[in-house]
Amino acid sequence: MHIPDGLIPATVAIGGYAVAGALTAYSIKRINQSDNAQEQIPKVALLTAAFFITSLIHIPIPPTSIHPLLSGLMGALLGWFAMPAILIGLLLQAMIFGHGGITTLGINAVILGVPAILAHLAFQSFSGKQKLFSQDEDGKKQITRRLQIAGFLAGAIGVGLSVLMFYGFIIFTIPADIIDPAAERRATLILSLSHLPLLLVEGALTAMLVSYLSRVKPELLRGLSEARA
Amino acid sequence: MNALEITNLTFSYPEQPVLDHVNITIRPGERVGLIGPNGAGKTTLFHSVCGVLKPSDGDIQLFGDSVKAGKFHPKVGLVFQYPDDQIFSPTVYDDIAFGPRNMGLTDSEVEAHVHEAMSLTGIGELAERAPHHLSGGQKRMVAIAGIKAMRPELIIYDEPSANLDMRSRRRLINFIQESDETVLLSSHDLEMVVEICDRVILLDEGKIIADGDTYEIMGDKELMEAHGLEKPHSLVYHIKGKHSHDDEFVPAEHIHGDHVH
Amino acid sequence: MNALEITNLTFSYPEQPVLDHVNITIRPGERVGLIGPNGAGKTTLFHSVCGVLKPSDGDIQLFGDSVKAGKFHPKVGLVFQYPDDQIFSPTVYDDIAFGPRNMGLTDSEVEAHVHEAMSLTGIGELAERAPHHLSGGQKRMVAIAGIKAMRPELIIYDEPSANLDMRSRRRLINFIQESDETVLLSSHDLEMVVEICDRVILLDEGKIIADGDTYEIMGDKELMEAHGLEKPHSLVYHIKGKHSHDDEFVPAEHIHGDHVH
Amino acid sequence: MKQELDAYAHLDSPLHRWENRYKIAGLFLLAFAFAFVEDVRLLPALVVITAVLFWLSNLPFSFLSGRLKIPGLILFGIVVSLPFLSGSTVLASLGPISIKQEGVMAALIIAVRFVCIITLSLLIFSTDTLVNTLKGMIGLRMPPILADMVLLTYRYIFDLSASFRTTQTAVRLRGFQNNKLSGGKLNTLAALMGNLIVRSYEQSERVYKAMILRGYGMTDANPAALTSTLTDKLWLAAILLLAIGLVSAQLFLNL
Ligand SMILES: Nc1ncnc2c1ncn2[C@@H]1O[C@H](COP(=O)(O)OP(=O)(O)OP(=O)(O)O)[C@@H](O)[C@H]1O
Ligand SMILES: Nc1ncnc2c1ncn2[C@@H]1O[C@H](COP(=O)(O)OP(=O)(O)OP(=O)(O)O)[C@@H](O)[C@H]1O
Ligand SMILES: [Mg+2]
Ligand SMILES: [Mg+2]
Repeated sequence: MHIPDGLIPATVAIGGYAVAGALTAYSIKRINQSDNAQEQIPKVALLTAAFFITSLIHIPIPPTSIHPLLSGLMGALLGWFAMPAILIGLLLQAMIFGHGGITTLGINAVILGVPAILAHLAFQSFSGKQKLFSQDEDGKKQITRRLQIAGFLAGAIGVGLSVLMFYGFIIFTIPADIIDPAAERRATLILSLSHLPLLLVEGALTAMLVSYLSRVKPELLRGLSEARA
Repeated sequence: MNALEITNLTFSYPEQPVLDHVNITIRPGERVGLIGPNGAGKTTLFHSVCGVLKPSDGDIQLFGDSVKAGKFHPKVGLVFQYPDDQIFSPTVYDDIAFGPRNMGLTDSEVEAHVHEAMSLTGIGELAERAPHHLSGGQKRMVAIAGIKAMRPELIIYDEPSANLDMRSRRRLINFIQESDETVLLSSHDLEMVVEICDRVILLDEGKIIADGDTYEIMGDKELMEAHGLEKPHSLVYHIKGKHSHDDEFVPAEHIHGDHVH
Repeated sequence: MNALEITNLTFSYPEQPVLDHVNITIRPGERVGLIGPNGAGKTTLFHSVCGVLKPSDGDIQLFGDSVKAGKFHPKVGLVFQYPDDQIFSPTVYDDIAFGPRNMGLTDSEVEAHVHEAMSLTGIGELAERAPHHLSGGQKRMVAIAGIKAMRPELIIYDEPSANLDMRSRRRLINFIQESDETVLLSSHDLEMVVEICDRVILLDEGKIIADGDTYEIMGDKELMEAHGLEKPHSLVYHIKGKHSHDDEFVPAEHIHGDHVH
Repeated sequence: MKQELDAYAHLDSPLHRWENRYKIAGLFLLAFAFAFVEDVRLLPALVVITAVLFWLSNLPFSFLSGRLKIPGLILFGIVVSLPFLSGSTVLASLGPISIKQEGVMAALIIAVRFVCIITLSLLIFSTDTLVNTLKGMIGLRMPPILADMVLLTYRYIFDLSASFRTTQTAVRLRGFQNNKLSGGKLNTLAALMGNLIVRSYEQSERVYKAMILRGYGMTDANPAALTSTLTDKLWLAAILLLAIGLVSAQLFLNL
């Protein structure tokens, strides 16, 4: 789900850098405002590395297999930190795999980052986070259910919006004198709809991951950018 | 029928050869220690035996069946060096049940396997805990239980005593000594090897240097030091010439007998 | 002036008390071993001494200066149990230079510190390597070099021989024996403690159980076993009554002397 | 993730000798100038500039062609469909399907831009070690938080990758087969991923302790200085001239 170099007009690529830069600058400003900014640096860094590695896992959907996008999960766990994390992830991907993506790094960061931040907001409002750590058994079950729903939403929103933006950018920037707008919209819609299974799988995966983390390391779900002393 | 029969096993990474025409035969019920310096090829050998790595050459027979890389061989279980690499489920019970479930057993069989493994390893009361919060010694036993629950006939332990305190190490040694399966074990903790294994194989740079009686091999100071190892203190000879024993080969353990078993 | 003076150190996690009125005094140049089972509080004690954890009560003096939690105390260096946690820079050189750079030294001073630390630890040729390409033994030495480069006067080693093979362990023991700083060291590898330390402190459940001569404490089988430890094989007494030594306290090491030093 | 990283970092060439900050800035801007080209008549210039730079770098051609394969396939799908989808001038037709001139042109432009930009990014990333390249980027005024994060992430990616592989092996040895998706299997994959995430988080706490014990953020650190020569600057000037030339030519052709 990466826009390759050379495909989109330079102006769009530059616009992508501008938006990604602004969002990252805003994230860093928020991070700097928190009391424990410095402490978060290694956390975000190592989590970014973990997301990078885990996103390489194969999920078999015969006849092929897919990689999870994890933008929703990153949003849920990292909050506003997701933006710099995604930027770093994409940069290291370009460096380590050498498949290019330097002029489109900005736009790709927007395609993953904006949905991640929206997923973060959705996750926050649906998980009812304040009660996350209450102890009684009955309440726990309910909370787990809510968490799973919130996780599903985060994952699905992450993939869904990323897919829409991805095809949107590609099709709406096809060089001039082209197919009529209606065809464009239709193509975008069809291509996006064909990704519905991915959205369901990523949603389910994120729900399972969130529920795993709530059992094993609940503090991870508190959201890093909120962790102000 | 042999428990394990390795013939001419050879393995190379693109950059370097690791195992070089290794031949090992282990009879059922034996407890064999595999010793050698870092990078000797111990873990590579284990992974080949379990079918994780595909050897460049050679043949491996496990209780009469040929080991094929990439296939699942429930007859052999590998306990990894770091329990964290092996334990991943959110509860201890789930983790131990993971193998049996994959073997296609019924629910009640799974439960029977898990309970047996938990009671053997003495971790019954941990069933509902998150493995993540256990101590190093408990994690080690959970990892072993996860393997035991598949009821393998050969268990391979890769550095089982790493990072354990004395108490957990002692429990582990007793546990392995009392277990029924054939055991193949690698360790830099040579005192543990002395206690568990009657047979030792010394591997260095992918070649078998020695294979035989534990006391004989580990008591051979020159041999050990030539391969970056040290003779265990428990095998330090009785002082020569000063007492009656003179040149006799008597490991300290046999003379003194005042340490714990 | 003492190297370290811990008075009534007490530390609790919300769920449980960890250290309970601990008093320790260490003179400059001493090499002290801290032993005790898993969870005794050794790492917690070390982290308090370095100022990473804030004690609930008590006072810690480091070469006459009071240790404040959250402050940088370059006079003490802590070598972590897992080198991977400590070598966090992408190259060996950068990692060793990390401390000196934070001490506000000039470029040439930084370079001098780094080169000295690298040559002391014998890792000169690794400077440009990435940490994940190092062996366990090399990682350990790089971690130590990162501390040495800050030229601390007290170095604390938390389980330094964990996961090392014999050769690397031997190199480490020689290295610590020859170093000038005051040393405080925890280990489950009691043979290493015997070789390095002349004084041992036994900690269990956050309390100091014994503090004194290494041979005396570690040779006390009952004391050791009461706290989940075992008397090291090298200190196993010469057999009683059978020879002339009878009740004399003679560690095997002293009698036999045929093992490597 | 078993890649031969830094394999060609130690060759010698003008590009290897070029100081990273200047090299990154120069080639990055040139890549954008490439992306700006929309006229077929400028494509030969792109190809020549790229070919000369690549030739100067001493990197083997097989390295480039290997790196072009995977993204090339993805792009191929898009490019192949363009001649059929877009445009109105029909070049050739076969029944209901027709190839249109505008589409062919668009496909050609995209493909050439793509190959040239990927080659430039290879020149940026493979003519020095990745660590030095990262340091060069940081030297271009990357915000300190981002700089620290990117170095730490890079440091631990390889360790975590190895742990993840080991865990996957352990799971396979207990009979898990990652085929045919089911709820249970997805749950296992989630647990595997969660395990790595939790481990990385806990390690990050230990890493942070180790960092502050060595003075992280406590004093005004003295970062390692980067130095540059006149040659570095001349190279930058030359590349910038090329970039400006291309952009101006495109603007001129637009008129
Ligand atoms: N994935 C790999 N790629 C390339 N070389 C490898 C890989 N894994 C191991 N090696 C090399 O193979 C050799 C044998 O490694 P192995 O892990 O089998 O040794 P070992 O005897 O288990 O050592 P240790 O005591 O450290 O566990 C080493 O030289 C190692 O560097
Ligand atoms: N972050 C933490 N939160 C709560 N309890 C903790 C934490 N860290 C350690 N403990 C507890 O504090 C006690 C002392 O731990 P510590 O790590 O100091 O022991 P140790 O002597 O170093 O053990 P080991 O030999 O295993 O390294 C243990 O019971 C441990 O469970
Ligand atoms: Mg090994
Ligand atoms: Mg400890």
